[in-house]
Amino acid sequence: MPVRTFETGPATRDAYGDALCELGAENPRVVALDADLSKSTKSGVFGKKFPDRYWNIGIQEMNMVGMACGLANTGRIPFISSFAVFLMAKGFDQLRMNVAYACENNVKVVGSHGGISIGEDGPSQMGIEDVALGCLLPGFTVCVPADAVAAKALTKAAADHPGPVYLRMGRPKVPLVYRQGERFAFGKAKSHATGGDVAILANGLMLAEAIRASDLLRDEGIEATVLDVHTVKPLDEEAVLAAARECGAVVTAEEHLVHGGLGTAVAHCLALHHPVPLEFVGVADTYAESATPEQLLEKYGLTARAIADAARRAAARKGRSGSRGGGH
Amino acid sequence: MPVRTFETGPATRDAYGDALCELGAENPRVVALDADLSKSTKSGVFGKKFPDRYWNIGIQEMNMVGMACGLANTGRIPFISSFAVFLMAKGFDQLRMNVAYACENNVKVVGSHGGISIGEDGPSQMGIEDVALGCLLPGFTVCVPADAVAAKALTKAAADHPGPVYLRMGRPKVPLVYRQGERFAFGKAKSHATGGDVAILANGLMLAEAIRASDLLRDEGIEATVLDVHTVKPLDEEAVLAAARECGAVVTAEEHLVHGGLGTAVAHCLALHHPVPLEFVGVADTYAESATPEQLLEKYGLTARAIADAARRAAARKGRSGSRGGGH
Amino acid sequence: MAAEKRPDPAVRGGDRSVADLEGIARRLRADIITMLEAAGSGHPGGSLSAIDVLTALWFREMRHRPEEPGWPDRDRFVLSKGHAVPALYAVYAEAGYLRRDELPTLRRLGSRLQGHPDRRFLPCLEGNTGSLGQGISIGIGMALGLRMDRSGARVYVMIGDGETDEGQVWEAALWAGAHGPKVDNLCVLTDVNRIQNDTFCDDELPLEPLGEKWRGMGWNVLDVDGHDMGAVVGALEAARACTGRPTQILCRTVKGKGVSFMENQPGFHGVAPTKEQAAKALVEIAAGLGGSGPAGAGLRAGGRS
Amino acid sequence: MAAEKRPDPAVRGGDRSVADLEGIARRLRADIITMLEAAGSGHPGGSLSAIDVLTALWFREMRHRPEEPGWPDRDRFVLSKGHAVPALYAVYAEAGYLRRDELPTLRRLGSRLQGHPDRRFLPCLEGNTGSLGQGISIGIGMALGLRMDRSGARVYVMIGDGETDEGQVWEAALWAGAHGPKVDNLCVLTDVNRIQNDTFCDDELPLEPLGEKWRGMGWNVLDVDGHDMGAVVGALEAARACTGRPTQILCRTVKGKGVSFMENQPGFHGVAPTKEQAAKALVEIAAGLGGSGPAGAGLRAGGRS
Ligand SMILES: Cc1ncc(C[n+]2csc(CCOP(=O)(O)OP(=O)(O)O)c2C)c(N)n1
Ligand SMILES: Cc1ncc(C[n+]2csc(CCOP(=O)(O)OP(=O)(O)O)c2C)c(N)n1
Ligand SMILES: [Mg+2]
Ligand SMILES: [Mg+2]
Repeated sequence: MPVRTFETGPATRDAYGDALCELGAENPRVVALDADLSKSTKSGVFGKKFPDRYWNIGIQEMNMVGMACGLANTGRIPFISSFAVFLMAKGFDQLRMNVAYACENNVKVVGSHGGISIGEDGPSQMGIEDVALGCLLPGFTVCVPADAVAAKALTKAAADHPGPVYLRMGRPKVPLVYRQGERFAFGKAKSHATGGDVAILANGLMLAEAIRASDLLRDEGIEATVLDVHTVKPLDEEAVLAAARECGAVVTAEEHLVHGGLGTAVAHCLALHHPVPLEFVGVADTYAESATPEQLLEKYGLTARAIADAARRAAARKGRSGSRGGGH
Repeated sequence: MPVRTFETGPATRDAYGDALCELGAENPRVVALDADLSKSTKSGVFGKKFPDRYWNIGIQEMNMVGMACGLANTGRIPFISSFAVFLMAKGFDQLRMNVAYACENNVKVVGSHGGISIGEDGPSQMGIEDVALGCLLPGFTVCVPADAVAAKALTKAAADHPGPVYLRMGRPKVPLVYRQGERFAFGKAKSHATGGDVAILANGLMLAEAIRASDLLRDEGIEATVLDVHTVKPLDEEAVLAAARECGAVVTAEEHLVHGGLGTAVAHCLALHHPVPLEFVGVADTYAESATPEQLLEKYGLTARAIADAARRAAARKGRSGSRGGGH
Repeated sequence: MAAEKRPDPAVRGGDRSVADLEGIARRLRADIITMLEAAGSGHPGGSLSAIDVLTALWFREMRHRPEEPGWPDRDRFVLSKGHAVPALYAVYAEAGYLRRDELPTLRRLGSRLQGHPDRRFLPCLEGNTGSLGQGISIGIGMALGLRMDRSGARVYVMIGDGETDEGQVWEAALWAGAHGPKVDNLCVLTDVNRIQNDTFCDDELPLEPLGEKWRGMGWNVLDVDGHDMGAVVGALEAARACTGRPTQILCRTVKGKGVSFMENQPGFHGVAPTKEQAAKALVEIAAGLGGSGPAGAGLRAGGRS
Repeated sequence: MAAEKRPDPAVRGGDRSVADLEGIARRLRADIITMLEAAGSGHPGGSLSAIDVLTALWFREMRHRPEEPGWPDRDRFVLSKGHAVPALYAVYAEAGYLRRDELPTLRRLGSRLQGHPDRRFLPCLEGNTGSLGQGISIGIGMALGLRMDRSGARVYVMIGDGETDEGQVWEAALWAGAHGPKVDNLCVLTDVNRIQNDTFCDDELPLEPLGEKWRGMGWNVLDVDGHDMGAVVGALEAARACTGRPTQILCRTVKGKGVSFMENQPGFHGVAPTKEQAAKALVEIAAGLGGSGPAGAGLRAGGRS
């Protein structure tokens, strides 16, 4: 089987805008706020349809979180959006106090422009720590959809979920991995390939790369399991451990700092329940730079090839009681 | 050997105040700022001695980070302090932009009132995510001293270190683990016990508990290695891996959310280089509450006994290829 | 946009006299002292400075139903300066949301009376606070939500003067001032006691003229002696009558008010009274002593710049 | 506290005529367009609105040494509205910090000309920006540090009007206003072009009267047409002459100024010109067309409230 190609679908942020509009029509208690990025986050399409339930408040991420908390106090289901990094980094203390640790917690937080694939704008606008920040908020569900189908379904699931949710959306158009109508539940990973040699756990735009990596590996006789771990918190421990047991070696792949997100969730789970060789694909401990999305994904090692390399390393370590050759 | 008792020493925040005064006398480029918590963080003692190099700016954590950056631009070495949670949670985006990702990065960030041992004030004042936030800042050195000797030495090391440092201090008086004059280097763990059955890696006030846990375990015939991993980032991978290889089972213990801090740093290191059973002692995914420090440490599982329990679990898993009995 | 409908008259208060309110405030001062002494830690200064204003608010101005804490049309109150929560617990006990004998459990393991407002334990608290600067934003959201419900309920937020240093206060001030007609059901009360955590505001971050700052943001600004019950009642009524803009009431107060040795003492911001101090304080409170005259009078002038 | 000593006269400018400055600004407008067209992305609107002010600042008012970028007594400039960095790169090229032929590398892999100011690549940038709201705080720190060095150097920070929504701007405003004599070497320039990212400020978060807000914070406030070179030069001189308070210069500008089809168009906040648009723009700039008269004139009035 050749390396798969996928049809390019809409950006996950576009799917968010669509889903928000549908939610607006279905549920009058859904309201939305944005902090002067409504054209980019796509919350603006909701604002056009439901101007009485929408506030584009200006560049005030802290105030926006508080306002959402107050609206939730009156029974609303607020969706708030901005770029992932501004929302989570500038709103973190407010999310902690007003949402995670209060009971006013039916707030849905949607960060767009997650990851480095935003390209030319550079690091100040890139959310590379947003998933970790979400995971540091007790009670939050944290989710990174891989394509427009998943993004739409998970946005709608967020409205039904009674509690705080962080959804991370992306800027670029991304491969369509799922068929229309595919169903999703928070905390339930989805399988994309089954093989016994190595398990690749990915989310966001790295899922398509992970699937392509499994094709590359198959050519070399390495059979990989691929899971979409769209929900980082709570982690689907059952699926992760089943894959780890089956394969004996694991790779995580995410468009995020290596620490704090999916890789960390998986590392903790395996450490506790089934320690096996594990390799992390993600942004090393650094900020990126300006360039095209493709150049950045390549330079910072977020490609099918990088995943395949990591998978080979992980699988090779199975023989040596998990230790890396040469290591310390 | 009975369970060790330690002389109670000053709080680490007191040692910070002392060290800051010494630095002030030694180096005219050292300046300090606080955000209306100078009596609690102990930066105030520096302010009394060096009023021309000190600003207690009011309750403005964001502004304080920016001011420090500007002062660094003119060649100063600014130390900024507040409660750990306010400094790191409210200043995170500013630390990211102005310190971590800029070159104006010779700023030393000192959070006091780390952990839940602040007691009665409750969760809004407790830093349980501050170490994780520090670790999400590329280029930062992140350090959690165990006692007053370590706190003083590491504060002085921070001034010499060319780059951003986060130091976490605590509110209560804590056991004196080190003798006056003990020397410390960032990224170099310190050994407190050597045994072959299980390795306990701890920092902050959990170090004394870890040492006491090793005494408890010895009574049962379990020999533990105990390391003070005061520097969470960069991790002393060599020491951690040597302990893991020697013992085959590891426990981390910290006064912090289980995710994002020392446990995570160790989990990543072991996953990559030497996967062995690993258990985490820390604050589960929740906020604490108001009570005495002792009651809280007990209720939230931050005691020698909890560490010993975790050590037994980790050691017991060695036989079963690391998997937990019953698990998924 | 004026209030569309006004909920039922309040179950409590409404026509309570100023003298009645002063009596209540005296009782609540005593509760605060008792509570803090029992707890052994906490923040007396800012609780005592705020209690007269809270009394006027809760026992005369606000519409609420202790027997139905979740009444959708209730007026909302957010204590943004969350460290003063003993004052609010005293109010709750007086109003019937708590039993008074629960007060001495303050800050104890398992108590609903947490060191800072915590809705996980006590759901009638509207909004968790303790990290300063956040309450007005929450209040704006409530004000908007109530308007959507066509409720006439109003929203009150109390902040500290030290808290005013925080940028989020000004984000909220800017937004609400710019969208005045949408949030003229919002009233912020600033406890201007001239002291923050470490020292006098004037020695850290001077705020005056504070009224100009809020007027510049587009707010209706009132300035009252926060220990003159009649004046506070009047200001709250004036705030309710104001349309088109949110109202800021600068309540000039004395930190530690009502206990002579606590008044204007930064040291009593966050230190509980000892047993002896509490006994002395209770005597003074019962006798109505301790008043240093009108708020702000006799305060030290100036401060370094 | 007035400036203790004034560094050497600037290497550039100083006595440059207004007509000279206008000529430079025209050249830099062309550079901005060329750069952005080559990059294919970026922010023309806020670069063009700011360039006249930047020209007056860098080529007449500021003391700096292109041949010694780290000169300790240099005046500092922080572009808090970091997305307008193409304007600053054009200034740098004109001043000699960059070669002009580097400009078209904007936003390319490996270029020093990052999409937002990035000192890792270009150390003469003072402070990394791009997350709005942070520049004034940095400027305060610089102002204090320079004073400690007894340097007479001054600190300039440019912010956007949309950026003014951010709470940190007001934290900094409050602090600097309250400590005026310590930071009267600080001057903030606000590019009041009446448009933010999505739309007109008036339709999102109206700011006027903006001068009152800054005056309320204790600042010296000047209000000028940000495209009237003589007026800007005069305001910068007046700011330098002001002691005891930091200065805020509200520069009334037109977003997209100098290119008819970009002026007052929110759509050109963050979209680069196409090849055709760039060609047309360059013709207009060369001809000095596009001016819509004095700043703000002819703008749509009102906006929803
Ligand atoms: C964000 C934040 N920073 C610091 C603190 C610590 N703190 C608690 S109370 C206080 C002073 C508050 O002063 P003010 O608002 O004037 O309150 P009051 O005088 O009414 O007690 C400070 C700095 C905090 N709670 N939150
Ligand atoms: C904290 C933050 N929130 C959002 C953005 C995204 N953003 C970039 S430019 C901009 C609008 C800025 O408007 P203004 O300050 O008026 O700039 P100008 O009109 O001069 O371009 C926004 C919201 C950002 N860069 N930082
Ligand atoms: Mg006060
Ligand atoms: Mg603008």
